[in-house]
This record gives sequence, C-alpha cells and structure tokens, in this order.
Amino acid sequence: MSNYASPEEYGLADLLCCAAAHEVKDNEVVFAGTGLPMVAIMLAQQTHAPNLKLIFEAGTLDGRPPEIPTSVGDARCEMGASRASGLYDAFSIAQRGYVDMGFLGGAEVDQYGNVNTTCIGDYLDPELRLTGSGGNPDINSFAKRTVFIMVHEKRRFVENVSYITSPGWRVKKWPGGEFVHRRELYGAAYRGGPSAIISTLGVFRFDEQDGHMYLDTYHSGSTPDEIKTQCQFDLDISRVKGATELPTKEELRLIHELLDPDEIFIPKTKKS
Amino acid sequence: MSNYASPEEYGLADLLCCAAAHEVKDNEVVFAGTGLPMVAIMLAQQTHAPNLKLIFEAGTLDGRPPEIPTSVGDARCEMGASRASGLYDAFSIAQRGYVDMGFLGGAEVDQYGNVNTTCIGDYLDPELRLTGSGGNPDINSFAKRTVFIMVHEKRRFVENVSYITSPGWRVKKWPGGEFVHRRELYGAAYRGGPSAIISTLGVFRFDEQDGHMYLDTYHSGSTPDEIKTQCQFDLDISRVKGATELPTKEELRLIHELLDPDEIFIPKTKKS
Amino acid sequence: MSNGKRITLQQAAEIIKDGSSLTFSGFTIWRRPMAIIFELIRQHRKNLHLIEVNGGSQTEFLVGAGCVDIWESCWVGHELYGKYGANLSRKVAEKKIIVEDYSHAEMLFRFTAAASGSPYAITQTSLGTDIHNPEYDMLGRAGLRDGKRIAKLKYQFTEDPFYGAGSQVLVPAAKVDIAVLCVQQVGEEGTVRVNGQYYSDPEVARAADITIVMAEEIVPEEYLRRNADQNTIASFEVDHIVECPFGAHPTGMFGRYDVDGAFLKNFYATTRTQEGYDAFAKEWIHGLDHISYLEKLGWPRMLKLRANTAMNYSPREKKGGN
Amino acid sequence: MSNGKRITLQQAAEIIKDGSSLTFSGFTIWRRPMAIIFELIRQHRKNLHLIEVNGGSQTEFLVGAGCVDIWESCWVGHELYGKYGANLSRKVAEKKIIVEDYSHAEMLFRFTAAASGSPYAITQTSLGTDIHNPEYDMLGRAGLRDGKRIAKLKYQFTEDPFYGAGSQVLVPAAKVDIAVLCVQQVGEEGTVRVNGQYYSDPEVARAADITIVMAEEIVPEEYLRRNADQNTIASFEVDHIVECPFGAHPTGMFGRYDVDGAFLKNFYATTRTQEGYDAFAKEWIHGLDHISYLEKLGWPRMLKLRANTAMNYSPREKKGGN
Repeated sequence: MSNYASPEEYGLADLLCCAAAHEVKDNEVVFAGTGLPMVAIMLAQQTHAPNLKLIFEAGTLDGRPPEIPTSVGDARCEMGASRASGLYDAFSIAQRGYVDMGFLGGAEVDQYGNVNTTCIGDYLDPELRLTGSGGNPDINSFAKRTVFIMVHEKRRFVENVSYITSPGWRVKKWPGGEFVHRRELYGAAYRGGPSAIISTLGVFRFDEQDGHMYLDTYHSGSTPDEIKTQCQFDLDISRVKGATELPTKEELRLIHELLDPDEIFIPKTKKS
Repeated sequence: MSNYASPEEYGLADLLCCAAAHEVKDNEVVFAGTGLPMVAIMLAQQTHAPNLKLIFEAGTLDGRPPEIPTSVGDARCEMGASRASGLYDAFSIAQRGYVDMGFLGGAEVDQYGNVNTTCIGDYLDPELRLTGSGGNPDINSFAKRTVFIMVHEKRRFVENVSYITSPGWRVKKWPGGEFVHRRELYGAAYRGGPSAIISTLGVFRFDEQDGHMYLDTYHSGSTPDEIKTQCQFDLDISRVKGATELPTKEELRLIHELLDPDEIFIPKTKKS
Repeated sequence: MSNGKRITLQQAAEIIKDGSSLTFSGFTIWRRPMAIIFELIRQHRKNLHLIEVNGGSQTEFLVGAGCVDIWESCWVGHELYGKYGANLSRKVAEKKIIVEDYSHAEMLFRFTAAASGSPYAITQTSLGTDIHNPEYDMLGRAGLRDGKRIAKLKYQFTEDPFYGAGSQVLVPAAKVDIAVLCVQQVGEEGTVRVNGQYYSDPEVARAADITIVMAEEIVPEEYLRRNADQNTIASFEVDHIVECPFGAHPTGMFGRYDVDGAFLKNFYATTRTQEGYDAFAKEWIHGLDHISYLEKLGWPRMLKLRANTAMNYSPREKKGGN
Repeated sequence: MSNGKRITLQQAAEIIKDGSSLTFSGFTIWRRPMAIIFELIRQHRKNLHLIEVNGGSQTEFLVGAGCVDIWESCWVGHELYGKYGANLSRKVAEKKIIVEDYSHAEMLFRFTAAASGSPYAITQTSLGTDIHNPEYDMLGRAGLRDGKRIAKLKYQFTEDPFYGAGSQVLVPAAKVDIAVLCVQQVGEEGTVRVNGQYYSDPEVARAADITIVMAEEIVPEEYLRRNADQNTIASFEVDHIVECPFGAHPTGMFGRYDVDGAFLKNFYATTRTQEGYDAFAKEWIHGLDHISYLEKLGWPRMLKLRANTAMNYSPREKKGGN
C-alpha cells in the first residue's frame, strides 16, 4: 500500500527534486539558489518541513512564495516573507552562521566535492566560459552543510575540476595550491561542507575525515557499478545503502500542480 | 540702519549660536550633535543655507525638523527627512567623505584643538567621569572641517586636556604618544580638522600648518588681551580680525520664536 | 502560525543570567527596554557586562543598582535631562566598575562586524586620541582579554595594502550573549517592524547569541508579512518576544510616546548619590510590577506623552521636561 | 524645491565617458537601467570597466556591443532565459575582455567597504577555491593594478588578531566612477524609494563617485519625505535623476512589471555569435529612442508584463518566457 510513484509516473528531475527535498529538516534555515534547488526547498516546505526558513540571496528572508519564483531576484520571492531587503543582509546572516543548509547546483564536481561553475578547460584559455561563481562558494563557505543537484555525465564527475569555484572537503591552499582538508583553511569559520551531491544517477556523500565522495544510494534504473563507470575518479561504492527513496504521488502532485505547473524547471512526464 | 541686535537684546548663547550658524555654507552636508549645535545648524537652514543637508547621528539623513529635536534620537528628527535609518548609514556616509562640516561641543580644549568629553583628571583615577566620546571623535575624524561650541572658562582652555577624546591638528601618535600633525596619522582619510572653536568669549581658528590655535574675533564685551588671560596656553592674538559679527534681530527672532521657544537650549534674554 | 516565542517580562529577565554580556535597542533615551531593565533590577541581577553602541538611561538604572561590572561603550547620560551618567561616574570614582572606552563609530562597527560574522572591523576614526592610548586598555589591565568573548586586543593599527590609504584601526567584533530590544511591533513569529530611525537595532539583534524583543504590541505575523520591505528584522533572528505596552518608559518611542523628561530629570537629580538611587529604586522599581508602575505614573502623565499620529511625537510634552 | 538634478536619458549616457568604471542597480535580470544601457550602445561608448556585484542582461548587452574592456564580477547570464553570458563567453574566448572573478559575497563586501569609506573588507568566504589562485589575478597579469582605482592586490590573506578565528580574506573596496540605478520612485531632490528587495542598490549608490538614478516616476520630494523610514537612498547621495517609464525592460521591476522572458530568450538565442548580436542591436537598439522602442514592443506585450498591484508581479506572464 505504498504511496510511491511508479516508474512511468516520474522523471529524473522529479526524483532529483524529491531526493533533494528529503535532505532538509524542519525548522532549519535554508539558503536556496535559482532553479531546481528552489523547487526542492519549496517541496520540503510543503511536506515535512513547514517551518523551514528560506533565504534567497537577493535579499528575501524567511520567504513563503505561493508560486515558484523564476529567480531569487523575482518579485514572487517577497510574497509572505518576513523581510525583503538586500544582499548585505543575506550574506551577513549567512556569514554570521544562521544557515543550516545551502542548496546549490554545479557543472563539474570532483571526488572531494569541489564544484565548478566558472569555465570548462584552462581558465587562462577556456574552452567555455560559464556563468561564474555567483553565490555558490559563499553559501558553501557559510552554511553548516550544502547539497548539490547535478546532471550526471561522466564529463561532469571528474578527477579535477577545471576551476574550483565552490569548496569541497579537500581544497587548495594558496599560494602553493596543494590540497588540504577544508577544516585547516576555515579555522573558526569552519562549519561543515557538502553533505550530498544528488545527481541524475544517485545520491553521493562524503567521508568528512578523508574528504572522499562515496555512493550512498542509487536511483532506480541504475546500479552502483554503472554509476562507478560514470565517474572519472575511483568512486567508493562500498558504502552504498540501497536504492534512493522514490518520489511519492503526493510529491509529484505538489511539484506539477502547485510548484511548477508551467514546467519551468521540471518537465512533466508523459504517461506511457 | 543695521539689523544687528543691541547688547541688551541678546545673550551669550545667542551670540554663540549665531556665530556658529555663520560657519555653514549653503548646500553643504552637515553633521550636528545634540544641543546648541542643533540650534545653530537649524538657524543656518532658516537663513543663508536653506539647501544644507543635515545628518543626525542616530540615523536621519537630510532632515528638516519643523521644531528643535531634544536629541538626535528624537522622533522630531524624522519630520521631512529624506531618509530615516540608523547609525550604520550615518557613520558610513560620514566615513565615505560626504560630510562637509561637523558641529560639536566639548568640555576642555587644548591649543591644537584637541577636545575632551571623557573625564576630568587622570583617566585611571578621574576626578569626574563625563559622558564619554559619543560621536565626537568620529564626526571630527570624518568631516572636512568641524566647529566646536564651548563655554569659555580658563579651566576649559588648557595646556593639555585630561584625555584627548576628539582629534585636533596635532594629536598623539601611539604607542609612544608623541604629538604629530594630524595629517601624518590619517593618510588618505585626512580631510581637515577643527576649523573653529566658538566660545562664549570669541571665535578661535587654527594655523593648519603648525596646528596652533589663534584668536580670530572677540565677542562684543571682551578684548583679545582679556581672552588671552582666559587660556592656560599662550594664545596667539596677533591675527585677530576684530569683533565677532553680532546676531541680527531676525536671527534672534528665529531662535526664540521658531527654533527654541521653550528655552530648551538657549535662554531668552530679559530686556533691561 | 505561532511557535512559542512569546514569554513574560519576568521570563525575559530570567533568561539573562548573572555574568551575561548584554546589549540593547535604541539610542540614548529612545526605545530602551526599560520594563525588562526594571525587572532585572528587581531580580537583583549581578556581574553584567554591558556592551552598548551607546549608553543611556538603561545604563544608569542598571549601573546604579549595582548590576554591572563592565561597561564597554562610548557615551552615557540622559541627553538634555541629565548631562552625564551620574551613577556611572560615581561607580568609576569608587572603582566599582570597569569602563572600556571606544568611539561611537567604533562601537557601531564592532557590532556590524559581529552581525556579519567577521571577527573584526576596519575603521579610520579617532586616530591620535586617547581612545587608542595603550595605557587605557582597561579590560587588558584587568586581565580579562581571554580571546574568547573578550578580544585579545582592544584594537590594532594596520596599513591598507590595497590603495596605500594609510593607517586603519581594526576593532574587534562585539560578542554579546543577549540583545534586548524594545520596538513598536513584533509578529508572532518574531518579525520586527521598527518605525522611524532604527538606530543600531538590526546589528545588535544579529550580533547577539540570544535576541529578546519586547514590543508595544504583538501583531499577527501575516500582517507584517504583507509588506516585507517595511520590516526591520527577520523572524529567525528573534528568539523570544514579549508584549509590553509603554515598556520603554521613561525613554521614548517614535510614533507612540515621547521621552518622559520630567521623570529622567528627577532620576538624574536624585540619583547622584547611592542613597538617592536606592530611594528612587525603592519608590519606582522594587515592589512594583509593570502594571502597578503604570498605575503609579497615572493617566494624565501618559496621555501627555502620547504621540500624535501625524507627527509621531507629542505636541503636548514640554520638551524641557518641566 | 527642485535643484536641477533632472536630466534626459541622452544626457545620462553622456555623463558616462569612454573608459569609465561603471556599476548598476538590480540583480541579474531585475531592475537594470536598460534604457541607459541602450543609449550607451547607441552612443558607441568604449573601454568601459564594469564592476558589478553580479552581472545580467545589462552586462551582456554592453559586452556584446563591444563597450566593455574589463568585467569584474561573479556571475553573468539571464537566469532561466539564458543559461550563461554568451556574449561575455565569446569575448573571453577571443581574449577581447579581461574578466576578474570574485565570489558574490566578496563583490558585495567590496561595495560595502567602498560605501562606508573603508579601503577594504574582511570576509571568510571562498577559501580554498581558484578565486584565490594567484595565477588567476587577471588585472595583475595585465599590469593594471596601479593602486589608484584598481587595487594593488586582488585580495590578501590575514589572520584574525582578536579571537584567533583563523584565516580572513581581505578584498579591496570597489572604486567606481559611476553607478546607474533603475528604481520605482525618485523624488525631485534625489530621495530614492525602492519597493521590494533593494538588492545592493544602497551600497552601489554610495560607493560610486557619481550616482545617476533612473526611475519609473519622479515624484514630489515631499511625498517621499512624509515617510522617511520607507526610503532607501538619501537625496544627497544622488547626483542626477531621469524619469523613464519601463526603463528596466526587458528586465523586471517589483510592483511594476515582470521580466520579459521571451525577449531575453530571443536575445540569448540570437546573440551567441557576433553577427547575431549585431543584427539584434540593429533591430532593437540603433535608430530607436526609448519611445520608439516601447512602440515597437507594443501594448499587448507590456500589458501582459504589467504587475498586479496586490501581488507585485504579473499573474499573466508565463514564466517560462514562451
């Protein structure tokens, strides 16, 4: 008598979004970026975490948008918010340590959870310049933990990212650039790091001591061995717990009827 | 056919207030403390400087109070203001260099314009603890020039103030405490210093090169020689220009009918 | 949606333990959380460490009552109703209190640093003054600079490496246990709307580990959230809320009531000695609660202080406090 | 009381000289001063140095037109209407532009420092990332770090001397010649009231040496001054004002109109090549003025974007931009 959706009822984006939503606990202060992270957080707000406090980077504090904003600068963010102000407030609050969790995205990730959103190829002669960091490294530096949502392709799960935009568990110590544990650099500002990478194939977590990524759960339709072949580094699949929890029918209803009916971030699945 | 008031029509506080008001130019951004400075600045606003922009330390920007506030935190400050916010704004704007002039008070002053509002006697074993600095050193550090309004007593015009609360033209260089020119310490933040001390006896200015105070004008009823005897340091009276301009009848009317009818800061003069 | 943030005046005071570091909303004689101050005095709180952007009547009441061991700030007095802090001055002369002097901007930037999670702030103020006299580092002299809640150094000079702008003064973040605010409105979930100047309220609320907000009225959260851009402090920055009308008296509140100048003048005049303070406290603090305090003040007095809605202050109150 | 701050769109653009450093109000695709951006492109402005808390459509329009030599910021794109900055990306690949990357918080704190007159700010963000890779100091590599308008160093690490909190990142104040804002209301004397999120508008206005405010409407100053606590920027921080309804289009404005997603989608799709950009600019920028631009957009389009007063956004605009 499960309420879980059957495979033909959900798409990968649904699975991703629900898995991400499950990372949030009630009453937490959560900082979410534009796109899927926003849908995931609002899904959590509609389900198990009605008292979470949502911060949008552009300056909305404890927002309760009745419909999904197109971006964090959107006028929709302010509806029902505790305070609408600006970036100084959002980043000060984050740096002060109020944020339990950040929800982010990325183009490339390495085995330590270092994420790249800046460029593909040599930074000094790039193949492709991307958007740049935005608040990704900031939220990731300030929050107690961060969750990344990513498309899974082998070219995105790499040995070394082209550019470390956002810090993982082992990061570069300048001026030399040797990898050290994040804790060593952040001192009193150390609060944690990436707690999960949720890709279109599985959910990955990190050994906080040695900083390495491991597979926690695999999404229905893939296997740990297959996922391992989709990473350029040697993914630890020894700690896998099982399959990722499926979306429920209610979650799918909330995503497609309430949060994103216009399929702005999450396409509807054609019933077969 | 002068509009100047006759001696029996004004008191020393009137003279002080009017002399202070004359220090302001139109269109300037002025930062005024509570008390006589506030009356002086509002008098200027009502006479020759209608476009001056008045900042109150508690967070009122470009205020146009219709009646004298009791202090800079007063609700009266906000009437007609461009923006009411807080101290962060007021001090950021000041440190950014917007402020042309600051209007301040003090308990003691030395020959370099160093002012004390902190204590009388040895700081470590004081005869009398006063209010403390307030924003006096800040406004004085940030503004292009500052004007002080003080009661003139020999015990207040001293060789060395008990405590330098607010920096004059020659100040202490720490850790040693030797006197150096203000310019040497402030670097790029150097914008000027005290431009006038207006006491109940005269108007004093400073040689900006050597930092020494000199008598600029004496108030009607006193003489340069008498004023010199009312200073513990060797006051330069060689540059005196003449008598201080008297209050006009209109200025007196504004002070006593419009600005301070309740004699909160300036007593009315009994007609003889 | 309420979430249990509402407490009583008594409970608010009980959260503040002996030895706590404490800061307040408001400015000199405006929007000070006096009802909680009185309750702290009734509860005989001891060894408090006040860290204030500026002091005012609240400081004088607490200091006079002997609640305070350390005062870090820049100014104390009652504005035109009392030239200086007579109680503080007396305790300083008697060496019963440690005073650490900063400038006003330094105090403000110290709170700004704490509020934005920085260990210190950069300013260019007060160079050349005795505020930076190394002999006058009173917390250092007392051996209290443990580098935990009290910074290792009072300040540090450094040079600007970016533009060659010269000497900068670094001042440590103001780390405080508890901020007590007094405002016009707070929502059931903690959203604060301050009317008029907000002074340094947003900074002190965010800097403190625990933030208590006392308001003239607790309003439906949803009412404040209809205009989020008019609110001052976000819900999650506030831990406890207290409804207490006229809670700032004898200090004033924009849009609600003026400073009670006569009350402060009398306080200043009668508390220049400890005996005077004790008698004043006996009459106005001990043995009363907030309602009996208001009863004692009486209607005519409060109606005179009441602000005119269009002006946000009282046109009836004679400003000189007579 | 007016004081001659009012100028035209053309005059506003003329104040911005070739080689100026420039920054803007808004956030990515919201409240960008597009009408002035278009005018700058019409006037063939060159060698601009953009220093932005974040980039957005305004960046892409200026960069595509070849107006920009240096871009210091952290992000560029059109949110969901264009994944990244295709024009910037092309110019980067062709090495026709210098990009200096900071993090978002670093950029914000750089402006906060400039706005409060500090030569630099302290943060603890982005430690361990390539943002701090010394090889990637692009202004340094180009020999442009003169220590005057461009800081001698991109950043500097230091240790906290007060609480032993560890590594701090010092970042230089963002020194900019001109800030161009786009807001809902400005008073005749320059008082600005922003509705909704104010993003980093107060900081950029105060950081710049010259501040130009373009508003949907210039309102009587006295109207704004009736509620001083609802205003965002003080009169004297603003040097010039311009009235320009729909001046932010195709970006959006809280309470007035939504982002024109279809317009931005089309811009993104067609300007991935320089030829595409030139054709787009020929159609939508050159040879038009603001009114003929609005005429070209047409009433149905603008009415669809128009915000609902109760919601502050348009319930009619399909958010996907189709």
